[in-house]
Amino acid sequence: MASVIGGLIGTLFIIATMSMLWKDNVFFRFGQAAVMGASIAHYTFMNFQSVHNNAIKPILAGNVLFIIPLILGLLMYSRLSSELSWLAKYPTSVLVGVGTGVMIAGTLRGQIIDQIKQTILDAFTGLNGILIFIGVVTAFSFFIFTKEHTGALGTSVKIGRVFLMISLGANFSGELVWYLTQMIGRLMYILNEFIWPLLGA
Amino acid sequence: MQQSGEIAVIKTGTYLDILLMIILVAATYYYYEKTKDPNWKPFIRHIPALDAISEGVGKSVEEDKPVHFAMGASGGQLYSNLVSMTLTALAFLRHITGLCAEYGARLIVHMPYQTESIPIIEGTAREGFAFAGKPEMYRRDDMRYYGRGALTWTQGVTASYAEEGVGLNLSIGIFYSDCPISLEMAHIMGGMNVGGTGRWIMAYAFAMMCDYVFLGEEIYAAAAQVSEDPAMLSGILIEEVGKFFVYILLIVGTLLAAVGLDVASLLSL
Amino acid sequence: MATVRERLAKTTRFYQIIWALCLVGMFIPLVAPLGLPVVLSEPVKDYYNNIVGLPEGSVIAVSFGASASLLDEQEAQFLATWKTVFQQGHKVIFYCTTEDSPIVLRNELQVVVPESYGYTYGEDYVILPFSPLAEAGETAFAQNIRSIYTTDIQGTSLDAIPLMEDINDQSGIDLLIFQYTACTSIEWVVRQWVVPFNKPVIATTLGCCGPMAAPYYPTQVQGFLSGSGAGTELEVVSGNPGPGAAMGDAKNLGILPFLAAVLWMNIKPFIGKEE
Amino acid sequence: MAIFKREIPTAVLSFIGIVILLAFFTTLDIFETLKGVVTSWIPVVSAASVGLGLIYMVYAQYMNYQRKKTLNNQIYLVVPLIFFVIFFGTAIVVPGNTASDAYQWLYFHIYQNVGGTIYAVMFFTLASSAIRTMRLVTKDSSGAVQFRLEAAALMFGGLIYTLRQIPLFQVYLPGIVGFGEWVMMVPNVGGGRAAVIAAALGAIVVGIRTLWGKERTTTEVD
Repeated sequence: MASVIGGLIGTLFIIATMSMLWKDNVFFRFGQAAVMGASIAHYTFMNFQSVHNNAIKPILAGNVLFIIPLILGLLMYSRLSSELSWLAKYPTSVLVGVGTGVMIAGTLRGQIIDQIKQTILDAFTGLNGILIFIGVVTAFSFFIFTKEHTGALGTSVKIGRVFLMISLGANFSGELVWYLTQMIGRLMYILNEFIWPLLGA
Repeated sequence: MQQSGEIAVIKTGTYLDILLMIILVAATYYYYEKTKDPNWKPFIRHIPALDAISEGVGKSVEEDKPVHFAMGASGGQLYSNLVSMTLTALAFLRHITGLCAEYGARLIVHMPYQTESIPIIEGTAREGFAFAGKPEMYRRDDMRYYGRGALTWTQGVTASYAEEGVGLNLSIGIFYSDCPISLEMAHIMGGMNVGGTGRWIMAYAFAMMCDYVFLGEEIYAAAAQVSEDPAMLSGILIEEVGKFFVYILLIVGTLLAAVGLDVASLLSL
Repeated sequence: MATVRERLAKTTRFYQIIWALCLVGMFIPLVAPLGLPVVLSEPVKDYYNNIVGLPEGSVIAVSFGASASLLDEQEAQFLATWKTVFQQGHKVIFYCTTEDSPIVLRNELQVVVPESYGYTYGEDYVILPFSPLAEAGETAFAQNIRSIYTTDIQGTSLDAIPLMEDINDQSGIDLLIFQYTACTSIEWVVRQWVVPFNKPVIATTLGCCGPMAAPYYPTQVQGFLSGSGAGTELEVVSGNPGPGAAMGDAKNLGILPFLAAVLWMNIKPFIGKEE
Repeated sequence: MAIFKREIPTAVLSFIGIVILLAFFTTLDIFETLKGVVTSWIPVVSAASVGLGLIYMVYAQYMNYQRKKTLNNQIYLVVPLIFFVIFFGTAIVVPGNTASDAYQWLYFHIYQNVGGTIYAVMFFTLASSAIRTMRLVTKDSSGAVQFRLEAAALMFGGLIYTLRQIPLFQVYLPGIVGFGEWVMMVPNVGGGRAAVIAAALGAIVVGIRTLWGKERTTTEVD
């Protein structure tokens, strides 16, 4: 019986969420508000636990250095006061500093040089490789900003945009079928957690 | 890590990275020097979606509906490799606050779920209004936060569209699987969508659902244009230097490979 | 003004009819299955072979970044993977990189119970708690596990866990199974595990992320599962049936109304219908 | 005072960023160690800020309610708090915390369920946008038919790979798997790779500007 009730509540939440596609309504609002509260509770708890494990425990164990990130994290809350809000710049600077360093280091190799290398190697593997090569060269020209897209550049951009659009279409279909699976998963939930137990009970 | 017999301070396998880095840093220095001349103004091709932003703000005022600004459910990444996109989105936030102040449109900002980014987003919006001479237009309750995760974010944004209406919906930043709902819902509710993301995998949603789209890297160029900040404008020229390098590497690499050189190991330096 | 609004309402109604038809299409096979055969793909076979190819007792690290909301897409993958791993007797270090991971993992390990394969917690497998690692965290993990995790999920110090005794960094790990849901995250593992340490990596991810993983396969990422379809394939190739089979069926009918609508919109201008 | 508000944070940012770059590019252990220390801080800084979200949410909902006392705003004020208390309370009070059966029940039936449904909703929104966009020809106001090359390319990539993923077509449309993979591995890679390289350059330039101390967003906002 408990599982049927769980299934019923779950089913109601599914319907409330999907009802937005029909029309804005009060059940949708209720479902949304409930999950908003639940998600903040969940993530607040998990992150407190993570602070406890990754900072408080090491500090208590004698690793005093972890007091620094803890203080930095707390400085974020200075944003709530208009006089002290500038203090939040310190933790933000640390985060952005790490992010920028890691980003530049990783992007140079992984997203530029390795991609160029792969394109050159592909070009000698036959017709498909040549097609990839043409695609990269022409599509890349679309991202030139200091010249108007006319003349030879214009032709290259036109071809490049076709490649770009095919790529967009392929990405679209990958997601479409994934979301389809999600919908089927929810239908399976309704059947397995609510309808079958209800009929069986 | 040191190779025997040589003093290798630089890691093997990063030579080309460093070369490209040096080129870009040198270009940065060169163009930053140029920006000291107040008359210096580079040519940058027209990006159609840019005009659409002010058109959209005008439309919002006409219809008496708010302007929505979204930078993605997880658009507040400050320490990942997507940090540049967060900063670019903030440049647009600053721009749109200026436009809203000028036209007198209400601005609703849908903040991403990364709480660590709240201070910088809030600060940008407040500064934007203050800079435009209308600090009173900044309202903290229009800085919306919907809890962690993409799911509550999409719901919250949709509910906000339904509740307050959509004039212009400007969506720029790091988007994952949240934009297919937020963009389509804004469209269905009669809003005008303008936006783009640097994450190519999601760019399709913008191409299909937006009235005007910034395709991929266009967001960086557009951000520079709207900012009118010389440092950002010269950024586009620095990128063009990088693109030149990419083309050179592609052409030279292909030629070398064609005459039988081992390009794979050359490019692994 | 009104005409724009009326037209919008009319097209919205048209969309809603298509949506409803798709929904009905998905529902029918769930009640009355069609039972179509499954076509196997190379990345899935390689994924499987990498797990079974390891010598018994090898250490597998699982970077587990699951999302509870996306479980429909991945549950079949997880269940079939754990079954395969446990059948081989490999030691497993699970570490959780998203807030949802500990709960999802706990649920999945109640379906595939390690103890029923003769596993003992702490000796044969261990679960490390949630920490928002991202790329910087993956780097730190590969360099020094204890700089990120000092205890396991139950609060036991890592030094008190027999399995973790000699494992301090990537050198103690024979294979990494990287589970992620944000498509570009595959680059993290390539940059932080494969490029510096040349560690064998296989990945599990969503269907939409397959295209982003494909360029790294098979040189850098040695095999990957993308989407529920790949989960179904792993069920077949490893001989461990699971929830993937029913999903395949429902996809078939669910997509048809959409395809028909696209076709209709393209025919319409030629048969004289107005926009 | 101004130096603490602007110059020092910028210097901190640049210093950390450059240290991390040097750790990647050089063999000197000092940078590697520093990088290890700073990167292990990041999860703590980020996790400690999580309470800000709760404060912002409650504040925004409260102000909304004050402005307009509608039923919807009432729901937004009360319901999130109720569910916050239910979830947070269960996580704290029940032994086993989030691993307890009670929490799992809540999580599975409510949270995970709605999350899954949101993604399911996207199937429908994507479908309708595709129906709108994937049109090979349009008629303009004069009735003249126009062929749309870019829409055709989008449709080509979209439909072929969709068919490739559906079991029905895999079985009864011979060659679709190979054709679908070809679209994914050839034209998609050509276009996608160019976009990735271009966006990477854009990102690096923003990165250099940030480390240089010229990124307005990080220097001026306070």
